[in-house]
This record gives sequence, C-alpha cells and structure tokens, in this order.
Amino acid sequence: MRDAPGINLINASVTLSGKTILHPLSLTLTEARIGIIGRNGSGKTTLLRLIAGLTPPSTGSVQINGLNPAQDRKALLAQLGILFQNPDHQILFPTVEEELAFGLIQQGHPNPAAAVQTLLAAECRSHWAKAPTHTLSQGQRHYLCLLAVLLMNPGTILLDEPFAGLDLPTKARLTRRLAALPQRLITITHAPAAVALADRVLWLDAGHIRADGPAAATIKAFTAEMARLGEQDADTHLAG
Amino acid sequence: MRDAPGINLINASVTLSGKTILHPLSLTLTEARIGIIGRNGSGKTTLLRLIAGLTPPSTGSVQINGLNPAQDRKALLAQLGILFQNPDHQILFPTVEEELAFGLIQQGHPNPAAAVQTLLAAECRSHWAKAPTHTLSQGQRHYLCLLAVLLMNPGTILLDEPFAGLDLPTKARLTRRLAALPQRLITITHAPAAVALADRVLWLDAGHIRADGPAAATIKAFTAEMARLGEQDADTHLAG
Amino acid sequence: MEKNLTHIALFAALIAVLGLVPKIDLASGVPITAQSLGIMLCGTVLGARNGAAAVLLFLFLTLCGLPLLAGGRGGFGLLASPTIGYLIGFPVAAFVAGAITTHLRANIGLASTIGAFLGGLVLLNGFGVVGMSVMLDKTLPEAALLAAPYMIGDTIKAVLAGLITQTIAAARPAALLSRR
Amino acid sequence: MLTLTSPVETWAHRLPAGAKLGALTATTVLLFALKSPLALAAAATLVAAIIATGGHSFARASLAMLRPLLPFIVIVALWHLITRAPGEGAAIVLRMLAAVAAANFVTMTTRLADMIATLQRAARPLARLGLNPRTFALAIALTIRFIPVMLKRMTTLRHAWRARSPRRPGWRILMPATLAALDDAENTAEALRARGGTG
Ligand SMILES: Nc1ncnc2c1ncn2[C@@H]1O[C@H](COP(=O)(O)OP(=O)(O)OP(=O)(O)O)[C@@H](O)[C@H]1O
Ligand SMILES: Nc1ncnc2c1ncn2[C@@H]1O[C@H](COP(=O)(O)OP(=O)(O)OP(=O)(O)O)[C@@H](O)[C@H]1O
Ligand SMILES: O=C(O)CCCC[C@@H]1SC[C@@H]2NC(=O)N[C@@H]21
Ligand SMILES: [Mg+2]
Ligand SMILES: [Mg+2]
Repeated sequence: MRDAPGINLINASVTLSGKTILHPLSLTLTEARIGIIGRNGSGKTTLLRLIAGLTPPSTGSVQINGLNPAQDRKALLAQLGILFQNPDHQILFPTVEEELAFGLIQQGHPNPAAAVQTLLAAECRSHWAKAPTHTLSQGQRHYLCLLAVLLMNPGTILLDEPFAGLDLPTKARLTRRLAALPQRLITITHAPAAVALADRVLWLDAGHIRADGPAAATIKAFTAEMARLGEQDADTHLAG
Repeated sequence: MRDAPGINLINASVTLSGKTILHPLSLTLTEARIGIIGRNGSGKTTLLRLIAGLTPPSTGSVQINGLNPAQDRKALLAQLGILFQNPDHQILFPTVEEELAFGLIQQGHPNPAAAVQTLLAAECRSHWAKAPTHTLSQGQRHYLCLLAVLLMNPGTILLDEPFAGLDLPTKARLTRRLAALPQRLITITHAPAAVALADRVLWLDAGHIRADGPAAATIKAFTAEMARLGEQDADTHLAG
Repeated sequence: MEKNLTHIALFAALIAVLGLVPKIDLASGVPITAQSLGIMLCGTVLGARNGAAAVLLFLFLTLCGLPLLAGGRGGFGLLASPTIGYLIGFPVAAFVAGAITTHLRANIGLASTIGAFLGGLVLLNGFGVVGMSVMLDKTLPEAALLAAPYMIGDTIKAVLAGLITQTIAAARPAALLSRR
Repeated sequence: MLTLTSPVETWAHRLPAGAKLGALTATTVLLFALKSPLALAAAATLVAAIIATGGHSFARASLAMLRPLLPFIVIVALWHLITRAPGEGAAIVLRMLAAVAAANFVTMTTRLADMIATLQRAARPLARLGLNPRTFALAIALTIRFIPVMLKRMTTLRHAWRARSPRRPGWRILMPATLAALDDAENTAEALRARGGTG
C-alpha cells in the first residue's frame, strides 16, 4: 500500500467543530480524468482539502503516490497542484509576475522570470506582468490562479469549480487546454457538464459517496435527482 | 428628467487609476427584467457599482428614480438592493442570523428576529440561524447573501452573477422565485442563459455597450461572438 | 509555520494601515497616532515573539524607505530623530503586551487590556521619554512632561485593544496565536 | 506602492546602497562626536551642499522631509533661550538637522529593492539565529501585498454596509474588518502551504 501510485484514502473522515463533514471514505483514484460532483455543502471542497493535506483526516489516512500530503509539502509540490474555489484565497503577491514566479522559485526553477514572460506572451497577456493583482476583475484573478498552477506542472491537479467565474471563450479555451494535459486532473464541480468527458465521476452527497462510476451513469443519476429536488419548493431534508 | 422613474445614466463614465473602465454611457432602464452580459473584465461589476452609487461617476451623472444614489442613501435603501459577486465582499457578521437581521434593523423593521426565523424556516434552514458564516461552504454563503437582499424587499435588485456558485436545485428554485417577484431585477452575468427571459439585454464589451435590445437578439449575437473567440487559441486583442 | 508567517505579515501591514488614520500633531513633535494601537494588537493577538517580529518587520520596511509611519514618514532619518525612543520601544512593547496576554491567568479581555496598558502605554512611553531626553538633551522629568498628553489616548487604545482581542477570541479562536 | 525614493535621478542614485549606508554610519558617528556649534554648523552646511547637487526640486523634497522636526526645533530653541544657553541649543538643533537630512539623502537616492537586498545581505549572520533569508523575503512581499488588500477589504466592507444601511459604519466596520483580515491571513497561509510552504 505504501507506494501505491495515485491517491489513496483509507477510511478517512473529517470532523470539524464537532460536525462530521466527510464520513469515513475508502477510495483509490488512479484514472487520468476524475470528476467529483455534489450539491452546495456536500463536502466537495473539504474532500479536496483532505486530499491536498490542508485538512488532516480525523480518522483514517490519506496518501498521494505513497506520500503523506500533510507532511511532505516539498516533495508533494511536483505531484499535486491546487486551484482554489475562490481566487482571493489563492493569490499571494502584489503583482501578476511575482504571483506566477513564486511556485517556480519554490520548485527551484533555473529561470522563473523568463518562464513567466514566455507563458504570458503565449496567453497574449504580456501586459499583465506588472499589473497589481488586486485590480484584476474576479474572472481575471481566477484565470491567473489557474495559470500559476499550470506553470508548476504538477503530476495531479485538483480543480475546485474551475469554470465558475469564467466567460465562455476563456472556458472553451481552457477546456481544450486541460484536455490536452498529460496530467491527472480531479475536477470538483456542482455543474456536471464540466466533467462529462471524465473517466470516472463520484457523486458526493452530505459527506457520503452516493455514486461512483463512469461519467455517463453517475451524471445521469445526479441530474435526475437534482431535477427532482429542483421541482420541490425547498429542501425537505436538512441540506448543509 | 429629475423625477424620471427607473435608472438613468447620463453620459456617465468611470476611470480608475487612470484607466477608463466604462466609457460615457447614456441609458434609461425601466424594464422589469434587465440582463447585462459581457466577458470577464468588460466592466459589468463596475457598472453595477456605478448604478448603486458605490463608485462615483468620473463624468456625467446617475439617477435612480430621480435620486442621486451616492448621496440619498437613506431614500435609496427601499429602492435598491445589491447582491455582490463575491460573498466575502458582502457578509459582515459572524453568524447567519445577525447577517440576515442587519438590513431589517437598518430599515427600522419592528421585529427583525422573528422575520429572520420565519425566512429560515420557510427555506428549511432553521439550523443555520446560529451557524458561523465563515464555516459555510462557498455556495451556502452565496445563497445567504441572496436571502439577505430579498429579505429587505427593495424596489430594484441588482444581481452580480447570482447563479455562479449555486447547485442545480437551488438555481431552479431561485429562478422560479425571482420570476415571481414584482420588483425590477437587473441581472449581471457572463452566462447568457441566465437572462434568456429578460425584457431587455445589454452586452457590455470593454466598457462600451456593444448591443442593447430584446433578449433573443442580443444573446444570439453575443453567443456567436463568444463561440468565435473560443475557437481561437488566445485573445488576439488585449482583453483586460 | 505558514500561519505564523502570514499573521506576522498581516499585522505588520495593519500597523501601516493604521498610519493612514490622520495623526494629531502636538507641539512636542511626537504625534498622537493610531499606530500604537497596532503595536498593542500585535502583542495581544500574536503573542510575544510573533508580535515583536511583526513590529520589527514593519520597522524594517519603514527604515528601508517605505513611507509607512503616520504622516507618510520613513527612511533612515528616523534613526536620528527625537521619536527614536518610541521606535525602539515598539517591538519591546509588543513583546511585553504579548507575554502578559499569554501568561496572565485571567479572561482574555482583561489579560489583553492589562497587557496593552503595561506594554503599549507604560513601557512604550518610558522608552519614548528616554529617547527624547537623549536626543533633545533634556532631563528625564522634563522629557516626561512632553509625553504626558498621550496618556488619555493611549488608555483608550489599550481598552480598544482588549475589546478587539476579545472579539477575535470569540469569533476566530484559532487566529489568537497568543493563547494557543 | 509609493516609496520615498526620489524620482529625480542624482549622481548618488548610481552609488551602491552598501557604500552609502557605510558613509552614513560614519557621518552620524562623527556628528554625535562633535560638540562645538561652529563645527556642527560647518557639517550641516556640507550636508546642505551635497543635497543641493541634486538640483532644485530634489532639494525642495529634502526640505519637506525635514518638516516633522520643526516642533522639536521650536521647543529646543525656546528652552535654551529661557535657560540662556543658546550655544548648546544650536548644537542640538544643527546635529539633528544634519543627521536626519543626511540619512534622508541616502533613502531618497536608493531604490527600495536595492535597499531591501542590501540590508538582507547585512542581516545574513542572523540566519544562524533562525532567520531564513527566503522566509524573510516572503514576509516582506506578503506585508506589501496585505496593505492594499486590507485597504480594499475595508472599502468593500464599507460598501457592503452602505448597500444595506443609510448610516455610515464608522468605527463599527473595525470588527468585521479585523475578522476579514484574519481570514485573509488564514487563506494566504493555506495558499502558501499549497505551493510548497515556507523554507
Ligand atoms: N470549519 C467548519 N466548521 C463547521 N462546519 C464546516 C466547517 N467547514 C465547512 N463546514 C461545513 O461543511 C459542509 C461542507 O462544506 P464544503 O465547503 O466542503 O462544501 P462544498 O461541497 O465545497 O460546497 P460548495 O459547492 O458550496 O462549494 C458545509 O455544510 C459547511 O457548512
Ligand atoms: N481599481 C482599479 N484600478 C484599475 N483597474 C481596475 C480597477 N478595478 C477594476 N479594474 C479593471 O476594470 C476592468 C473591469 O472590471 P470589472 O470588475 O467591472 O469586470 P467584470 O465585467 O465584472 O468582470 P468579471 O466577469 O470577471 O467579474 C478589469 O479589466 C479590471 O482589471
Ligand atoms: O511616528 C513616529 O515617529 C513615532 C511616534 C510614536 C508616537 C508615540 S506611540 C505612544 C504615544 N502615544 C501616541 O499617541 N503617540 C506616542
Ligand atoms: Mg466548495
Ligand atoms: Mg464582475
């Protein structure tokens, strides 16, 4: 088990402020394209944080290619990148170029400044280099965060609602770009269309895995249930 | 002009840090359902802030039912409610019930606490009352902000990306609920589907109004252009 | 580790932001400033070590030439100016305020008010008085006279620091590094 | 961000920061060793002459930076006139003016990035006390980012308040602003961990 490739959750659960957010999960994620769908408050972001080692498991354990993500931060850097749901929670630096260069510097890249320039030029956004990050629009900040993660070229990328704030052309371009990546992608979303082409889709419901299988099957069941709930005037069960 | 009902922009422009974000606009918005669509960074949020009196016009003037929104805050409160794009920019208080009660207290409501309880009960979310706002999930926080605005019952509601983070059932329910409201709604979005039923849709492009008319026509032109841009590998013009 | 670092940077920035609150210039040349509230909060919220580190970081940037002191002042000239005693006292005041908040066995509101009072008022003005007496070549009692007007404002700030620290303890207990 | 570095390029802008700081230290030690008002007057004149080489608008900016010293000068002057020791008073005032003006000269002719780099190099021995230079550089960058973020946060919260209230928030914005700032720091810490952490 120790050196198993992929992401392993062994009976991992998360309890925060006395509330169990994720019930014990045992999962082995090895597919190249994985989707995680679920309603607001179902525990998607918590699962991402658990996998990324940002929230420690309350019970059980988590391993990324045999590493403990909560401890081996430096080793993990080449293995795991994260796009946070809210860009304001991700941006660290006053200007765009510093923000992009930071991850490369952390990885010991020989020439971060040049790599950043090349990337911005390829994206037709060279004029962003000196722009203060806090004056970009919300969608622009979201896009910047994504570029920062891609630039680091990690083996697995965790994406939390990657398309939520992006406009259609950016979304289309990004979808193509992501599809071409050799890395493993784990996409978290409440909009199932975003993961229609995944190899495997998990449906998270109130901290439990409700379905797990090929995209078509999971999405069909999920959409039907969402439509049913949408007909009702309010949640009859206590969501979140 | 002084007492004209609706929202009047007279040659209003916005320049921030020396950059013209909105070019002089002259608009009269009186329809019940208005949509504003545009790409990331096109100036949608800036336009909302201009209308709401939160960003003063650099040139020209803005009037809401004959009032100056930057000055007559008190009178405006009954006329205009705002849903901000990012829930972090809207939530002020540590618990859900305080957050919901705030607007009612400011309006001089006789019994804010009871009104909040009634609302939460109707939403099947009575258990939210004492919940800390910062531990709610992103979608839950977004929904909370919406409830806070609707509770104040203003004559016109400005919604900045109201559906971006919400799951399908919540979105379906909310769409029905908004459709039934007697108020004027101005919905800002980069996803045109959200305003397909509006009486009038404006397309904002790099701070200019690029199209303005019935929903079907504007959305058709917008979608075609977005699809065209999405085909390209990167922006050929310098967006943002 | 990361959390200590970001909180230290945040509070260094907080002192700078408080410098934008308009200062009141007194005849003595030492302004009444909201920045000493920031010094107190560094100690009461971050604790002795981290609080002092935040203040040192702020002073470093100020000396390097960022105009972060109240009224938009900064640069090496500060080292030769009469308020140098206060500047040297800043990190010490934060350290003491933090140590008291951490170790005093009282509820957080009271402990932090006392810490802010002893560190941010008594000790800080002590340093300031010594500094003025050296730089202006005055006796200590003469210099103390110049510092008397700050007492009212500094008392209000100490109470405010206590209230804010208490609010943080209630709403974000995990952020209160001084009590962990 | 605005810095105190003068946009007027002088010859001193081209000198290395380390040399300027060394010269400043020597000058300051000398100024504090001098006791005679005449010698101090000569020293102050020399400093003024050096500043004057920067040109008219540079000299005016230097003078403006001395303004905060005015109240002290008035107090010392009055005091020494009352105690009938004008010589001592003149020495104190001249020493203060010369030392502060010389130090400001170094600040005004050195770019912020050079100054930080030089002082970081000077602080390298502190690494043995546990001050990691990379962590230190990161702390500086984070502080510089947090200042506008915090100001913007205050503005958005004030707007959020105004959107639902006819009254201005005043001091009441302090509580939500404090909590929001702490949340920002918390989120930043996680973002940092997500990209390899410190060290
Ligand atoms: N620190 C905490 N203390 C208590 N409850 C928490 C905490 N953090 C999260 N929760 C709760 O855990 C649940 C899951 O939150 P999470 O952020 O994982 O949801 P999500 O599936 O990502 O939702 P969304 O689609 O809205 O982003 C929510 O009900 C939230 O209120
Ligand atoms: N304070 C500022 N200084 C300089 N530029 C700014 C400032 N605020 C916003 N901008 C710029 O104005 C443009 C419009 O921003 P705005 O937030 O209105 O866009 P938007 O249409 O709402 O985009 P999104 O869909 O991403 O939310 C952006 O290019 C942004 O970078
Ligand atoms: O800005 C400076 O150069 C340092 C000013 C120090 C002001 C001190 S802090 C304690 C006391 N209380 C005040 O309000 N002002 C002084
Ligand atoms: Mg989430
Ligand atoms: Mg926007």
